[in-house]
Amino acid sequence: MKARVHVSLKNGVLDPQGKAINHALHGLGFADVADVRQGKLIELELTGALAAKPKAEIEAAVKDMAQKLLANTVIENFSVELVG
Amino acid sequence: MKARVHVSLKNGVLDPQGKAINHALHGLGFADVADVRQGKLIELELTGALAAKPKAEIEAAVKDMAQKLLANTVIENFSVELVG
Amino acid sequence: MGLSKAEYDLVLEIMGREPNQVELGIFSVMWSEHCSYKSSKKWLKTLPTKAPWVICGPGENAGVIDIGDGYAAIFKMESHNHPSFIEPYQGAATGVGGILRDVFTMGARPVANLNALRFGSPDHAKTRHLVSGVVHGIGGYGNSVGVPTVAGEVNFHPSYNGNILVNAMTVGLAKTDKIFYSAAAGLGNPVVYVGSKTGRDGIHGATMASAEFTEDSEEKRPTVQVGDPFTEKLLIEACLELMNTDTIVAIQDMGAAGLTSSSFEMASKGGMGIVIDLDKVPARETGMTPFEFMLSESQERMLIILKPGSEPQAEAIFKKWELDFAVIGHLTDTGRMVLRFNGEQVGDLPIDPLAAASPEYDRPWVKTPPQKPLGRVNHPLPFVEALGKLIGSPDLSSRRWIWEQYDHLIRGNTAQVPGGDAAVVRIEGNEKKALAMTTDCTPRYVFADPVEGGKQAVAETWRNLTAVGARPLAITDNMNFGNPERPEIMGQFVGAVEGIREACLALDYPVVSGNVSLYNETNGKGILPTPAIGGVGILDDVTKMATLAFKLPGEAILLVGK
Amino acid sequence: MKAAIVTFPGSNRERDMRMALTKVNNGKPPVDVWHGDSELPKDIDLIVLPGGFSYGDYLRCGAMAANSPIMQEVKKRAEAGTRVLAVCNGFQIACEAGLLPGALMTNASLQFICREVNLRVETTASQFTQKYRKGQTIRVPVAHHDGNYTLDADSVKRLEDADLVAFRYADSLGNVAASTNLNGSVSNIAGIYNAKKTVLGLMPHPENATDPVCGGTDGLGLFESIAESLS
Ligand SMILES: Nc1ncnc2c1ncn2[C@@H]1O[C@H](COP(=O)(O)OP(=O)(O)O)[C@@H](O)[C@H]1O
Repeated sequence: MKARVHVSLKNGVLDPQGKAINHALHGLGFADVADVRQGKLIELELTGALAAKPKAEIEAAVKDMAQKLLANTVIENFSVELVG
Repeated sequence: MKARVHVSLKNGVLDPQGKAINHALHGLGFADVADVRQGKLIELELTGALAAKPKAEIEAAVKDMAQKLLANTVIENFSVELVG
Repeated sequence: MGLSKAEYDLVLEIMGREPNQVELGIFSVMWSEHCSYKSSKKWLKTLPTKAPWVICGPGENAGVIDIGDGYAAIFKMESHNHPSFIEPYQGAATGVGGILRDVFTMGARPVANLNALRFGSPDHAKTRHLVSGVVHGIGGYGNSVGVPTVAGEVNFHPSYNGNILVNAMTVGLAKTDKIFYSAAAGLGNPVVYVGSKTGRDGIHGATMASAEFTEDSEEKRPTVQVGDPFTEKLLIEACLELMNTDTIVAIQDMGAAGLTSSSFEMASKGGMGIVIDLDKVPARETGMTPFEFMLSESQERMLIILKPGSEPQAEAIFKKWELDFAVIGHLTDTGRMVLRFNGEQVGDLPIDPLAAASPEYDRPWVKTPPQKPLGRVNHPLPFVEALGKLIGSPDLSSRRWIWEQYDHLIRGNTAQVPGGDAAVVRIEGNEKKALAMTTDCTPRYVFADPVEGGKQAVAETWRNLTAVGARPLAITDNMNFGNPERPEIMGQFVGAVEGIREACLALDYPVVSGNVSLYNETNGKGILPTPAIGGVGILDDVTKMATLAFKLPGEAILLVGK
Repeated sequence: MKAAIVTFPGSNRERDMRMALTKVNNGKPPVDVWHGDSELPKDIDLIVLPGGFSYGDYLRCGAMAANSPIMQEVKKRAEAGTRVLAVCNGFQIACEAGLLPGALMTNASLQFICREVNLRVETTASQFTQKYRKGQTIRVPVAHHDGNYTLDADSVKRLEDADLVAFRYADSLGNVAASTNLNGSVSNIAGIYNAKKTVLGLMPHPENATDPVCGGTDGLGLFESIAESLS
């Protein structure tokens, strides 16, 4: 069982990385890029008792991980997706 | 028009960040996490002439961006997805 | 909005009408404790600030001292306590960014960073996360901008569990004939905005820094500012390049309360008025309002008054460094701040009552009662065991794991790395000489006896500087205290200022800059009173520098002092 | 020797490098080249990519700088045999630009590390290191967050067989072990050459070890080697 956690900066929070990437893409001639935001995609491989649980419970556990560690909820949002 | 580029480390390349996250999750009591990989998700907002092109061409342009800048193909894979 | 009833009545009297929302927002940040020093001003005025080598004392962005041969050292310490508790990485990082701007805005090349950190008890649930975030943030910003972080101090105490202290200090070098000040001058001169674009970051940060913490402060989260050290590095280079041309009348960074405090302070110091067209302010987000433009605390921005006609030359420099540049207004002789947006006037305020003549309080205070003597202490442990325990304790253990995360060598002038009594940084361009610097304070002493504790903090910096062979010259301070509306806290503040004053007078060691952070409390419990002191001294011959390592077997060990 | 230092937005050790190069070049400073330039002066015989945080290390260290206009010219010159010294962020840029094989990932500790380390000089058959002794250890500082050199095992073997490993992280006696691996680099590698040994990339900062008062002088050998071979 795999889970993916997508962590992205909240709207309105400055994204220096995205800004710099945007700038560099323009320098490379990709003029039609209007905005860039960089986020993280964290892929978790789950096993054991947790992997055997119903989807809703797995999702809740992964959300808990995101809240506690994977995302900095002061400035970041996250979303969880279960795969396979 | 939005495009998402997912950049992840190639199989076999050690991921120090993923390893550290895995370790930290165990420390928090999430014992059933077997492996963690951390990748990037870069979201591009496209406009102008590019956004008006057929999907296949947009995709090709975004792949070009990934090849030239967004991913280091020595150690990373990438995939492109168009949204909306 | 953080104004008391009496203050609001004063607003009505000054305005002669009801203020609109933008105007009220401006009053509220300008009269916040953080910007106005309303509780502390009376006492800060008693500190000694003069000496023949002081070029500029408190009141400017940073203090300036003459270090001989045409060079000046420019330095200051500043707190970023509340933001660092809410988001330790970004809070500490933007703290470093802010103090760097205070120093390079005066024309100095920043050559060293220092810090003074206080955390809660090591076994408190939040401490580990906070320590790690703050250390990463200080390194993340300082390493990237290329300024070595050369010294600091770290203490742990339960009183900081809900209110950590992150004080950052920068030391810069300038030529004495190339120092820049912030007083606006020249009717009609252009007011120029440079650096990053303005977003909705940190709106009301300055008022937050002046409010007590409660459990629901975490709700204030979206106001967190994110630092961009890359842009700061470009801003340093661009500003220093501009300073080499003859185009600047006045310059100031946009710190707490952003565009508001920088424009009001510059106008007030120069006795000028300003008209600002807020539409011209570079915006990061769409639909921003005048209120948001005036109160945003977006980082990495500066305000400059240019000589007329020099705009193209200045703009070329900022374009080269890929930074925003915009003429957003001009100086007037009305003594008023006029704000325009979309062709309409959205604010019109007198300058002085908000800046130089802001309210000042003589808050009631009580003297801290003397502590009972500790009495005789029996040694509970054998000496060797006790020594081991002391050396291993959180307050005394090695800080190597912290300072190895800071680039303390960059610029190639660090003659004494962290781990000694004070850091020693050679003066570029005059390489026989070096600056020595240190930060010190022992909060539990100040708690037990504010006067003696204040003296001790100053004296400790003096000792650390002399221990490396330097002649101490001047200090900066960062007064971190609890809620000044409580007489016993105000008493700690008054006592500490008195102690600092006495020590500075006795040592001929003036205060040239500083910062006050009050309301460091959580749910009514104050921190240990913490007047952190940053000392700077000079070595005339860096090869004569002393280090603390024992050098050779057989050499005598002497103990001096009493 | 006619050296040029390239400054990228966010470079910050270019002046440390300038001090070191000036010292071994009879007081003659290197020329400064801007990232946006598309040409280098004609008679340059050493190009230096200095340390720093070009583009803030955003996205990947060195990735954006590797795409700047000047790098096209640097690649051309390097192909033609001009010497290139790429230090720290410069090493990252050189790898990203394909001047050197491999990639530099985040340190295994995930932390920035600033400290003096011992480097074993792996080969003196190079115009960057001929003034050292083979196997000599030198003390030079490091200051980086992403110095974890990564390369597949076959390519590492090829580097080793061709004598292209320049420096390894070692102890003070020159022993190379897991315990002396500073940042997780494959095979303790701290620096490498290109196939013709005209390009040297390394993470440590020899330029910060060229002064008896600040950092010692163990890095001087590298700059003296370069100056001697180019004079
Ligand atoms: N946060 C920090 N950042 C950088 N250096 C630090 C920090 N904390 C402590 N240090 C350094 O560690 C050494 C020991 O610190 P400290 O115990 O406070 O010194 P002392 O009490 O002798 O003044 C000093 O050289 C100091 O500069």
